[in-house]
Amino acid sequence: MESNIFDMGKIDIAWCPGCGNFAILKALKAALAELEITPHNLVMVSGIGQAAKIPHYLRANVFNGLHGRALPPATAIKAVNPDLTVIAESGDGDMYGEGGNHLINTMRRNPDITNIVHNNMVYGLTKGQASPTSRMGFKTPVQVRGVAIEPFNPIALGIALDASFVARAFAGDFEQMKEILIKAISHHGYALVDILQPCVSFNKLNTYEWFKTHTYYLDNAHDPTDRTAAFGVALEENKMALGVIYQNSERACFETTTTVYEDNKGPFCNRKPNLEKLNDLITSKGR
Amino acid sequence: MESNIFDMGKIDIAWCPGCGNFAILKALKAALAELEITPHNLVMVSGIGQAAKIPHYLRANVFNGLHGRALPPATAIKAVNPDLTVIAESGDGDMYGEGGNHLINTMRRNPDITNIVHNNMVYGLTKGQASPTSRMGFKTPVQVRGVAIEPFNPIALGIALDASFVARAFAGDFEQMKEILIKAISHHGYALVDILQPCVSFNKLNTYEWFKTHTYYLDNAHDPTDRTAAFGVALEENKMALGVIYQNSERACFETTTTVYEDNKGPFCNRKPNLEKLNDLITSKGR
Amino acid sequence: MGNIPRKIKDDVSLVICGSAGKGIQTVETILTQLLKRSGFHVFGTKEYMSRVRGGSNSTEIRVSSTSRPSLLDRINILVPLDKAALKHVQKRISENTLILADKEHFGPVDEKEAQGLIDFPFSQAASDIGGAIYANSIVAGLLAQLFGIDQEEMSLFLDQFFSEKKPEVIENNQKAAAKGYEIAQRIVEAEGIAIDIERHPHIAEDIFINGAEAVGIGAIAGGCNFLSSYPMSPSTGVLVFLSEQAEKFGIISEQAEDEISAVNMMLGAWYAGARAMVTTSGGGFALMEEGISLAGVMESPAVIHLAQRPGPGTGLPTRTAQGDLELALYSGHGDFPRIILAPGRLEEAVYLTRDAFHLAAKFQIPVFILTDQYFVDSYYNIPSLDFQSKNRENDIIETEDDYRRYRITENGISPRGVPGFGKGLVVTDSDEHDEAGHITEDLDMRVAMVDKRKRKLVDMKKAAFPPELVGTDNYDTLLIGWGSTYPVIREAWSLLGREDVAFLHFSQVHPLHPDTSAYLRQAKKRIVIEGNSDAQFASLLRRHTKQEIHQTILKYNGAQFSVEEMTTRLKETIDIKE
Amino acid sequence: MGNIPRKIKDDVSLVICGSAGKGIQTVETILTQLLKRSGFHVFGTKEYMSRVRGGSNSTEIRVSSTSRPSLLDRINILVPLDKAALKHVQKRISENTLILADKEHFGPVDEKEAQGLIDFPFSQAASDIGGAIYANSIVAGLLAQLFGIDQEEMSLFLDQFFSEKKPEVIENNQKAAAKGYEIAQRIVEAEGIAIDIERHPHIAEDIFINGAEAVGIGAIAGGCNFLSSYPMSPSTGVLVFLSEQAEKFGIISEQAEDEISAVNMMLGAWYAGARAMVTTSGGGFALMEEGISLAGVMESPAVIHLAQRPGPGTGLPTRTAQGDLELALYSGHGDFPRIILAPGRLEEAVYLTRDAFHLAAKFQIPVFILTDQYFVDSYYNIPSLDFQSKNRENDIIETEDDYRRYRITENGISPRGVPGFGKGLVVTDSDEHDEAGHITEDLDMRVAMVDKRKRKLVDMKKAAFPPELVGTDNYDTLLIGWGSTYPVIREAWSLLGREDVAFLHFSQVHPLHPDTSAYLRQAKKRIVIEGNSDAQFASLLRRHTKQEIHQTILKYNGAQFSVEEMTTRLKETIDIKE
Ligand SMILES: Cc1ncc(C[n+]2csc(CCOP(=O)(O)OP(=O)(O)O)c2C)c(N)n1
Ligand SMILES: Cc1ncc(C[n+]2csc(CCOP(=O)(O)OP(=O)(O)O)c2C)c(N)n1
Ligand code: SF4
Ligand code: SF4
Ligand SMILES: [Mg+2]
Ligand SMILES: [Mg+2]
Repeated sequence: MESNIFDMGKIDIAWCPGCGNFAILKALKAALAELEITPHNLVMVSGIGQAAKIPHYLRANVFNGLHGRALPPATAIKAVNPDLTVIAESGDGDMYGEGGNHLINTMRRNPDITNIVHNNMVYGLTKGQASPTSRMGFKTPVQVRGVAIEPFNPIALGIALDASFVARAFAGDFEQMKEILIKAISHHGYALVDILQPCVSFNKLNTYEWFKTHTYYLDNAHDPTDRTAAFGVALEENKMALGVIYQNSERACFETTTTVYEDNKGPFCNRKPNLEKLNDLITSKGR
Repeated sequence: MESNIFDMGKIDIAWCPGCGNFAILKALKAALAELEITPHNLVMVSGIGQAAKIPHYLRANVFNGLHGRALPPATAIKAVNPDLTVIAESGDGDMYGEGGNHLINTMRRNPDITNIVHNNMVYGLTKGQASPTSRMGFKTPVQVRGVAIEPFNPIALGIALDASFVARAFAGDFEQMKEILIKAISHHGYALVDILQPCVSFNKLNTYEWFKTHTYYLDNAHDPTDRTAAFGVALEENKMALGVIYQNSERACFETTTTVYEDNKGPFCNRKPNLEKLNDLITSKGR
Repeated sequence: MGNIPRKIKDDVSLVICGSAGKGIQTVETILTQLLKRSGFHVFGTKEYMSRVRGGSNSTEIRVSSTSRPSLLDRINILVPLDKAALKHVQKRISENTLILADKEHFGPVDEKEAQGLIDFPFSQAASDIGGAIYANSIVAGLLAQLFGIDQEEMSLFLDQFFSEKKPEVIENNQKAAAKGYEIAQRIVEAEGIAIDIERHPHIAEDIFINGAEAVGIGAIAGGCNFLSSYPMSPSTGVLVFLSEQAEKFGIISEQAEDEISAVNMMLGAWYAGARAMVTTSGGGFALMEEGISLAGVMESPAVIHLAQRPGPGTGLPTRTAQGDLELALYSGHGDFPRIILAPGRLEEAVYLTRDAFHLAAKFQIPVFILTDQYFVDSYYNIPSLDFQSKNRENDIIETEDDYRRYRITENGISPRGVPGFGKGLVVTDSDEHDEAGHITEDLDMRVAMVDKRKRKLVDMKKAAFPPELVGTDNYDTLLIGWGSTYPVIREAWSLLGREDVAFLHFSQVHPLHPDTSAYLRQAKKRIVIEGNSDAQFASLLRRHTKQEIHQTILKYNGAQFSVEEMTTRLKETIDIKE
Repeated sequence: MGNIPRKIKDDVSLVICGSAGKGIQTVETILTQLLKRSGFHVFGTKEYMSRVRGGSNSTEIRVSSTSRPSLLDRINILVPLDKAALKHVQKRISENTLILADKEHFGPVDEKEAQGLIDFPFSQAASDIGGAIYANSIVAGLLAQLFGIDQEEMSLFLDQFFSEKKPEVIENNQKAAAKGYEIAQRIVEAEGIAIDIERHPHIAEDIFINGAEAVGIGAIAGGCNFLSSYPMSPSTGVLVFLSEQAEKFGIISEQAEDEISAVNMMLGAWYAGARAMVTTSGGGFALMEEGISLAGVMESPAVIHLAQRPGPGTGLPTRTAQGDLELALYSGHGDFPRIILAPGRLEEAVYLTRDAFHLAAKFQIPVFILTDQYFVDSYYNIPSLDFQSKNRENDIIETEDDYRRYRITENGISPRGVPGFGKGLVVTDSDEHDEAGHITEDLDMRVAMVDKRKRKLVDMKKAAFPPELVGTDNYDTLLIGWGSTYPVIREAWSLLGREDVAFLHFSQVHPLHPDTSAYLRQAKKRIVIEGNSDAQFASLLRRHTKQEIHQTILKYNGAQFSVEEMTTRLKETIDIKE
């Protein structure tokens, strides 16, 4: 399949020239095409932020919800129609800041969705405040003396909570990013892909160059099913590992723990209440 | 100091007879007394739930706030008056469920407060639904076929996010619980104490007996400053470790990262705005 | 003691009171089932503390020859299970109250309290049978006897009720009930007690549910197949009910990590084709408001069961109130239409909850069902229900290639598609958007979208449920109520016996039915009755009808109005000269 | 081209338009500073897209001989920085608009658009000097010349403005400005342009701030020493301003993980003795509502800066609206008192924000400051401010042994202690509580506490800020506005020149000042003007005064009313016969 099936035609993209988001968009389209996923079977769910505008730039079904709240609707959409490929995609502020509680609990629930986070270590859309992943010392108009609190480590968190797939990619490397996305989307269960994404407008610290010198690719020696080893990798800070860091394919998906597809395989949108059973129930309430 | 300085006199305690909460209350009073903390210098902050009623049963200053929201006010109280000992204490539903995002971020912020969680693996006050720490298969009126999602591991989370003190205690062991609480309160920085607490009314699975057979104490061989080792300990599920599992005393406390005590050591409640500086600022706005 | 009227006719208020977790529930279930099977009208309501054990809770069971599903202050028969219980209901005890208590178990009672106390030594009897646990069946047996229930009937029912227990336990409970029955016989004879209530055998066939179950049944009838919620009293009953029924009715029922997740899951579920709802209470709902606003801009259907309790803050978690009307009405930032329903009777709760799903789907808006603790926890017998007539319509279209989710239409409603069904793409956005659903900053499009959303109000008003007038058309004074107060006001109104007074009950409080103004206009005096301190519905009526509300009768201590209180306050208020 | 009026007097509207991140800001800052220093009244306002680069944003700078801080539609001078810019402001371009554009840079422009275009080749000039970046100074220099600013003055200011840059950069900017100045001279001469605006040298001493800074300065004056917030347009300006000033003024400024944390931190801070606030917008505020209700039950002071933008949902993040009045008024479950302030002028924003802290501390309630995007982003020169008169009073007591946080008092206010200060313990609770602050289920205590909280309203009403009447007392028609519309309505009103029409501005919208009814009663016709589609303030007035509102003038496309639009709509509306 050609990735241009996802093209929107002539639209005005609101991202800054040179932004890492463009590469992510392109890699995602390529990954989807390679996986033969059609726009009609795809639902892009996002929050609010620069990254969160991505669903408007890719032909698909779209649920562009509230800041920080992409994961709950994504979980519900997948549960209501497991035939859909569901991707929840937003920025680091959205997913790790406002949406922190959903992140934790989506990891626990393990719906079969892909969670892509554009991690630019800054709040882009609101013009440059610190994000949860901003590095110590990073100065902004709000953090005037520099960020003074520990950055949030999404990889370590995912491993701690046994998220079933945890990967990190870099927006500066199209091919590898695409490969990682393919693995993530193919993974059966919740998959987190934290993508290091340079923000050329507001983050002058974590540039393309910086990310390049502060990352390395995991090689085959790394066993992503080894949780403690993965944790060790997650704690590396000076050189952050890229690739699939942790994977646990043993966990059941959220959708499969519900009973709603046991007797009825049909989609929800046509279902009507079983009035007969309801009458039985009511009669039984006469006890 | 005698621990009865914290006694409230004849009050009606709303807990069920036999509940693990009583022992926690007693251990806390004893720990505080041993540390010579006075009721007037102590602020008990809590949310809503059975555990969260604890501030009403212990003489102290009290901020009994909203369900899930104990940590933000606790952080603020400590920042505004660092002379106070601040304890944020609630149930597992409160701290790990509704309050999940604050938990993550309080760990990152590292205020010098103690965070005690009564972990009974169930929602007590609302009559027995699953909590984030409920074990798989645990049946409740809402989880009628048993809990189907991965339990939340607060210890692993704490270590993943570099919480500066992470411990687990058991309400069935007064002495050790008291010792752990003493260490936690004495720790300079955020200290999480997850206390396994039997709920005799709604949790028939995780009983005193169950906890006894599913826990063990860490011995001196365990080095709480070794993060990956601690993580390994955190993942143990059949036998959960008790004691101080992880400690990082290198991190700065949130209060010390503010500038408000640099020139002025006085308490906030008497501070007045510096109108002179304000006039200077305004004049400078004439530019 | 000679004062106590040992003969009670037609309408008995029985109260069982004791500490939490001490078995009131069991006595209540056995007794009310038996009463109903025997053909009595039965109403039950409870008030309880926000704790699991200890304290004092009470249940009122009203047994009557005609349906009277409303709270009484008066207690005809009181069964206090411990000494604190007596104190707890003290204000409601009069010389007409028959108190059946275990004197020995109570220990010394002071003179005044002891008056009217009839000894009923159930503790000793229970331990004779095999333990304190059997006290419940003894009490149930006693009460069965008082109400003249056939012993055979009772025994049959107990077998059924305890059928999942061990044979020994069943036997002991049978023994215990028989013992209570026997003790009661002695008491009845010694004290000359006689209860005389007409029976209607058809009641045995009635449905017997509480408010939470009514909402749950209505939801199922409305096609609900997705529920995401976070536990919170008094809304949890609906969560529990639908979770129990989930497997049978193909419902995904998920306990969310918080209310924010719950409401956003609900919207995701509707988007994908489900019929979804949340159940919550004040503080939990406050957390959902951003999500409600999201429903507003996305034009997503949404159904919210909001069970009210007294605020602000955590307030009184297990008590009742009607304080969240304005909260629901103005919830969420920005302007967008919504519907608020407030059932007054159980049947209404069933049908309105069903209709909430239909309305939400039709108008693509949030629809609220406003109940309260009193309502969800009260139960009574009602005749059969009918669902055939109003089943789910095809509210979802199969999309075409050029599908635009927000096509601008005359009535403001754009045909709703779902992803994966049809040739179109379904794009929904929380930003202001164009017809295709994509983000826009075109200020004219913005106005077009606001206007489109607002235009729905025209048809929404036409579809509004009219208020129900009780009494003749010829009123001077109009009593106005909404939601759970319906039975209480109705009964108090009928006790007044005044032809110049009518009662108008609203089960839809927003948007108001167009006839509302006319109803109000006819009255010389308008009195609004509600369970909050701000007279919220009175404000709403003023605003909507531009007519004066002359008096309000408000209550906000956490309890429902009783019939007696309502009667007194009506009498006080109706004849006030302005 | 002969039509273009090359002589402009007294009141010039200059618009600079271009894509985001392309330096409009720099031109604007240099120019407005220079204008103000030269003794002109200067007003600036901007509209911008929710993006960081690209699109089209515009800034209007109004330069006048008397203070006229309100938006105009009319453009006297337009500087479009790119071709899209022309399109963006197309509707506002008339034959009276002087357009200064770089024709070469634009490339081919269609006939119609080209009309009135005066060539201003700044791109080439900039690259001659050293790069596109110097275009800003060229444009600034050009405009300085047009307004007759002294070249020496300009040069001095540029040195100061660029003082932190490298010498080379300073020099190039000086060159660029001089170049612009020079080009302009040629244009002025060739085209015969003459701008004539009276100068007032004292304006050079004026304060020059925008709405966000005004709120921030007011907060500092009110003793604010704790701020917890989560970024959200258009409220972030206050967060940024107070963060910048934090070190100097001893403020703890914390970016919270979400709005829920922010509001709960604020309450913790007040509890411990700080004066705390949050700054937020619609959706963020919706998340804070449970916390607002917590403040209600805890009787905690709270200050909320709520900068409005169009909803529902994410809506139009960088646009303006007055749509959150009802949201603020009814926010939080349960009944509790609150105050809502809505400044219309910058001074008002300063003083009201200061007073918000005093009022919050005095009445122990939440106090809202309602602004909007237009207000926080607009700036103009104002004379000096005075804070000495109203400084923080001792609102915190040193507690005694028997201290009870919720002592029931006649006026409803209980002296407030803080932990660690005095002999008492300070117990505050989100549940309904007794006087000591401990959880209670005593229903009479509940009523006592609701009534106590409500009693504060008596003194709150007495302390309310009265509305400001513009015009004579002898009006037939009353225009009514609130918040940011003040200058626009006032100017349009004065253009009407009708003695029978007066304008009443509310800077406190709840509770309303007792005189409100009298003001309304005097009018035969009442017209409410506001920036939302639901006429929220009109509703509130109806409800409060029980008087009819005859007409409303509403706007909800995301832009502020302009003076011209307001004038037209007033004319249309005033003489409508009902
Ligand atoms: C409830 C709420 N709070 C705040 C905002 C404002 N807001 C919009 S995007 C954003 C942060 C964006 O940062 P991030 O998620 O990292 O995305 P980026 O722009 O960097 O891609 C914020 C704070 C909002 N829309 N809603
Ligand atoms: C916003 C909100 N949601 C829900 C509730 C209802 N609620 C009160 S306590 C509680 C859970 C209690 O569980 P936990 O925190 O584990 O405490 P426990 O009672 O088990 O000690 C819930 C859901 C609430 N008070 N507020
Ligand atoms: S602000 Fe940063 S993240 Fe956003 S589009 Fe621009 S460069 Fe990219
Ligand atoms: S419900 Fe459980 S946790 Fe709560 S008091 Fe009772 S036993 Fe303890
Ligand atoms: Mg970001
Ligand atoms: Mg618990």
